Amino acid sequence: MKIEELLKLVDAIKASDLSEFNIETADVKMTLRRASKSQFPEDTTALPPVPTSPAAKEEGLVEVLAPLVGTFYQAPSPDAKPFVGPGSTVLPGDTLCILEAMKLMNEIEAEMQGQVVDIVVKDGDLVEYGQVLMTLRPVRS
Amino acid sequence: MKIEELLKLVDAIKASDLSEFNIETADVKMTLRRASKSQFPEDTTALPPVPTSPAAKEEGLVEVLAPLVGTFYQAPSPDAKPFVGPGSTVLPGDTLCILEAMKLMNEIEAEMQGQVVDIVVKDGDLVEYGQVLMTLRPVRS
Amino acid sequence: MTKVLIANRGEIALRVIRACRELGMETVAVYAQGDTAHVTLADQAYCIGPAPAGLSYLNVQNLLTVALETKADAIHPGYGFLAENPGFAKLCGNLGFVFIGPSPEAIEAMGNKTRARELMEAAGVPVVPGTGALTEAAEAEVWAAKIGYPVMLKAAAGGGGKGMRLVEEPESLSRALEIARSEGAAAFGDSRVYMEKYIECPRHVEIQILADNHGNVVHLGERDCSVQRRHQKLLEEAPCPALTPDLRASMGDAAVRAAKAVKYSGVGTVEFLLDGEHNFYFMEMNTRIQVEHPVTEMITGIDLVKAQLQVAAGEQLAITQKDIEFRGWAIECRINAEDPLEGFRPAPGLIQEWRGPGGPWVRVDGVAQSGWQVPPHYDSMIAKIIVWGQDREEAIARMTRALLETNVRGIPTTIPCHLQILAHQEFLSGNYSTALLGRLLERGR
Amino acid sequence: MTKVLIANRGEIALRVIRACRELGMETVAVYAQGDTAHVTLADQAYCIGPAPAGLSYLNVQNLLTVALETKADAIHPGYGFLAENPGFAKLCGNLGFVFIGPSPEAIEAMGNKTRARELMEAAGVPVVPGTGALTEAAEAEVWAAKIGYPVMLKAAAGGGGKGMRLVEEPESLSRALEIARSEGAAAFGDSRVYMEKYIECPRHVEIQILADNHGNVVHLGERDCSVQRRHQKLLEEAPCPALTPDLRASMGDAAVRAAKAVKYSGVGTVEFLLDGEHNFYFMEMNTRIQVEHPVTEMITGIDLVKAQLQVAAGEQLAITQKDIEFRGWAIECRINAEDPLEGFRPAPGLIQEWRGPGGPWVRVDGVAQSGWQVPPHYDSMIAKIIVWGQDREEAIARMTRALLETNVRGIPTTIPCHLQILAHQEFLSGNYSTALLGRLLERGR
Repeated sequence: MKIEELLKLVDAIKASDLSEFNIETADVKMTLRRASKSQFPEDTTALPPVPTSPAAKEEGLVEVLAPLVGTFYQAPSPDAKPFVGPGSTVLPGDTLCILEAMKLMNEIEAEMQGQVVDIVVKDGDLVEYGQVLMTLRPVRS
Repeated sequence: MKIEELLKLVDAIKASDLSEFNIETADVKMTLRRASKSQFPEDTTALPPVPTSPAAKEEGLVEVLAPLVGTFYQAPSPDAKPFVGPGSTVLPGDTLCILEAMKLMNEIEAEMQGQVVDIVVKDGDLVEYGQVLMTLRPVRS
Repeated sequence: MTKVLIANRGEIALRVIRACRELGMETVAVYAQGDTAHVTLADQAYCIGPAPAGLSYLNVQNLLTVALETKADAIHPGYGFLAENPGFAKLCGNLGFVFIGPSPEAIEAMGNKTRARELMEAAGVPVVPGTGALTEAAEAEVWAAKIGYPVMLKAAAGGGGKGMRLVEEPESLSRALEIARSEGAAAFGDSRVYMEKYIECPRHVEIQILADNHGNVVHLGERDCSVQRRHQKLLEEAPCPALTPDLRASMGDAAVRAAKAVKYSGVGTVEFLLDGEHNFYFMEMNTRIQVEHPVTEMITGIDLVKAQLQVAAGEQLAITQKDIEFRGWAIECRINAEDPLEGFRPAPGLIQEWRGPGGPWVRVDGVAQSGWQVPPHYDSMIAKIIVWGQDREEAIARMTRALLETNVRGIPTTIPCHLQILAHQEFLSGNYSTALLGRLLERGR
Repeated sequence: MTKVLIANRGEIALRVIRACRELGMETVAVYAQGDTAHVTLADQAYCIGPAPAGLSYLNVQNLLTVALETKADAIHPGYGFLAENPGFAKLCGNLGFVFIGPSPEAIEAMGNKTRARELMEAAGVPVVPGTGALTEAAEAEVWAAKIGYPVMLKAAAGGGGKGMRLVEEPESLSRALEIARSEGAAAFGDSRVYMEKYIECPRHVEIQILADNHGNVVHLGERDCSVQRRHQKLLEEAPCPALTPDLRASMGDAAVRAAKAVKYSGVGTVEFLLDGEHNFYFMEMNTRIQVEHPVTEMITGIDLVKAQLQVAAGEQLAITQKDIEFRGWAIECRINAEDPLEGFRPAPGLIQEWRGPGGPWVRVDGVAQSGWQVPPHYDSMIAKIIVWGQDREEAIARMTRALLETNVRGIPTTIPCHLQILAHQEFLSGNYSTALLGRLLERGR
């Protein structure tokens, strides 16, 4: 069974009200069991979705959140090179980016040693409080 | 078994009222199990509770429902003896009770042979359409 | 009058229950199996039959048995169902109940369209030039020639657009007569048909009447109900943008004469057609509370359902015509479970989410709520949204705002269509007729 | 003015968004983490901080960054938070935003209670007999003897009941002065205290002001806010049952003079104490929209928040004093997530079910809905229910009906307390004072 086929199958199960699904073929043996979460109605109240990086699915990654509202800049000036990029290694206190607020440039610093995995927002974006800016893979020092 | 076939199967199970499904062929072994209904929140919208007799828990009992709105009487007149009581045996066409509506006495007749188990409403009660009047234990003739 | 049985369902049942509660009257609700959305606020509720209305809401015996046994002293028929059935009104009276509506005689007089025409003519109320009952094609041809084409054939017992046929030229007349007669027979058990002059692109303007049992009659101004789709009203406003104070006064006077001619009591509506030259013609009188009564309430401040209950209880009107002041502008949108994209096909089903509008001068009359299964057995209206504004512009902006904040998931509704109407240049101009919606829908295709 | 940032939360944020939508203005909402109930109807929404208000709704930098970056051209502060902070109003102006409220100078003048008193006296607005700032007990004793006991000590920078001390006899004066001074210092960073004559069992009657930037000022009549629990208003009505047309006119004139004295613009409220002999005394001016503004809207037909936006945009008032007519009666109940049985302890939590009232002349302003988790960080008001009636009796019956049909599961609310008030003989008589609720709660124990 190909991965596309498996995905289709998962979607179908998801849309159904099946609680469990087992399949065993020559090349695959599969069990799907619905999470017990679905026993309760989900709270769909107005909380907007928290933006998360697709890459954040990797275990143990750390999200760098905006501590204030501001305009995101990757570099100290338009011509300068970015503070960091994917793959950069950073030490605690290294500047990761700038959030400009009311003409003030606020440097956002790394709080740990790590490697930049992904930068989630674009240069010049207005970011809100608590928004994910980038993800780091912590490195043990 | 092809993916299309499996999908069709899931749909079919979904539309059915099966709670579990197992299949084993040369190349596939499959189990489908439906989430039990009680896992989902019940629709509690305004339907008032249907009055049920405590005795109705016995399997195979038949409820006699009010086919019209009226005042329930067990006997043809205050002094007469009741048409039936718990334990009475009735034949199809036997009068079970009277529902008085607009000064008209409507005799409610048994539709089957059986034994009266319980009379759920009280003499003089106003019963609404569809309300349970009494329960019968059917008897094979 | 201390206990009222409400012989209806849905929003109008809720509306009556609310009025009773404010007056300190007890309420008895009745419902068909599974149709209980309106009963929550009633003091008592009884199931009177299975879902089809013919077996429940029209089941007179079950209804009246509940009324008798719960010792109700009055019966409110709402609209539709038994509201304009003179036999039911009479039966209520005979059993000692106050029927909250006019006398059986008034209902009957206005229910028969040809008789109503005659009465109105005698009372000096302008009627559309037309005839009495017609049977022969030849006779019809003579009349049509006299009135002038186009002409309209109408079933004498008709209503709601059934048994109506527009005839544009003499060639079509005899066949149209035949069809109208058989439609009338099929729909109302009455094959009598009459002919009227066809008023092109009229406005549908109706006058609200309030009368007590002591001969006092006032009118509460007009409603414009020209936004119609096949004679089904979709949006109403008060006042009518086309009326001058003088025209309002003369239409109001005519409506009061109409009501007095049948010794009317309670609330009622006299429907007129208004042509481009400000001529108005009596169409019919609805001898009940109307769906669109709230727009009149909003501009007069008078609670029509409370007034209806009070006059039914024998109270004299506390107001005279000069006490009635109109203030601002009101619009009502009927939110129906219908799919405007598929010819307004009724679309009952589960409302997964209902979030109604709120805030200033927004009123919601309805039973719609999250988790409610709209039953397929009755009309498709699930709520009415009514707004008030200081002027027409404010009312339109407010209604637009209210509709945009209304969130319905699970079933399609008429809201997108209402938004289109509210943004339509012709509607905005105020200069529109019953042709508006047809044209708007045509264009949308 | 085409884009407004709303620097507030909850029902008032929603109220402002609705007004903007009706005027065709875009809206930018801001919210604290987890507090998003008011953002749904906004065009844009930004999180400006964690839940505590000091870090979010009072975070001026984050607020203004959002305003700058979203290119808003005006900022509406709502009530509370930054609404009466002259520094914030000034900063908005300096950054080129229209601050939707009066000038920083007007806010400042009215914010300092002793300064406001002086201004009002100079403008011929009656004030409670009293003093300037006091520091020495001896000085206070001389004044108290002159004014006559009982007297009230009040923090000059005070509000909301903090820093207030009633002194009934000379013996208690010096200690009370000490306490009031330290409370004032702790709560407002200002230990100045002044003394006023204590008006026993007054009514709290306030006049609504509307002024444009061109010197035009009108008043929109009064609200009676005497139903208070420890200076927290719980129910308001308009008009005030105790006012005659003459008294209304003179209080209205005084309020207009008060507004003109500080070159007021926008909406504002002049609060008066009214004693049993119809003497009225200036208490303070609230330089913002008030929670209870809807009752004035309901009896005048004027949308105060729209008017506020329009005058802030520089428009001239389209109405003069004689255009303002009062019609009927309005009542507002503040539905708080509080437990009246436990001393009105705030009771935030999950609203399992919210079913608000509906039907004629019932307005709901609020964010309460099923599934909403009332946050513990802010004030406990979850909705306001406002009704209108032709007279006070109808309004009371309607409010009772509306409250009885409101269904809240999951948290306790003030509804049972409101129902008690509405059924209370003293309230029904109309002849009540700020002492009503205290007595009612006392009795309930």
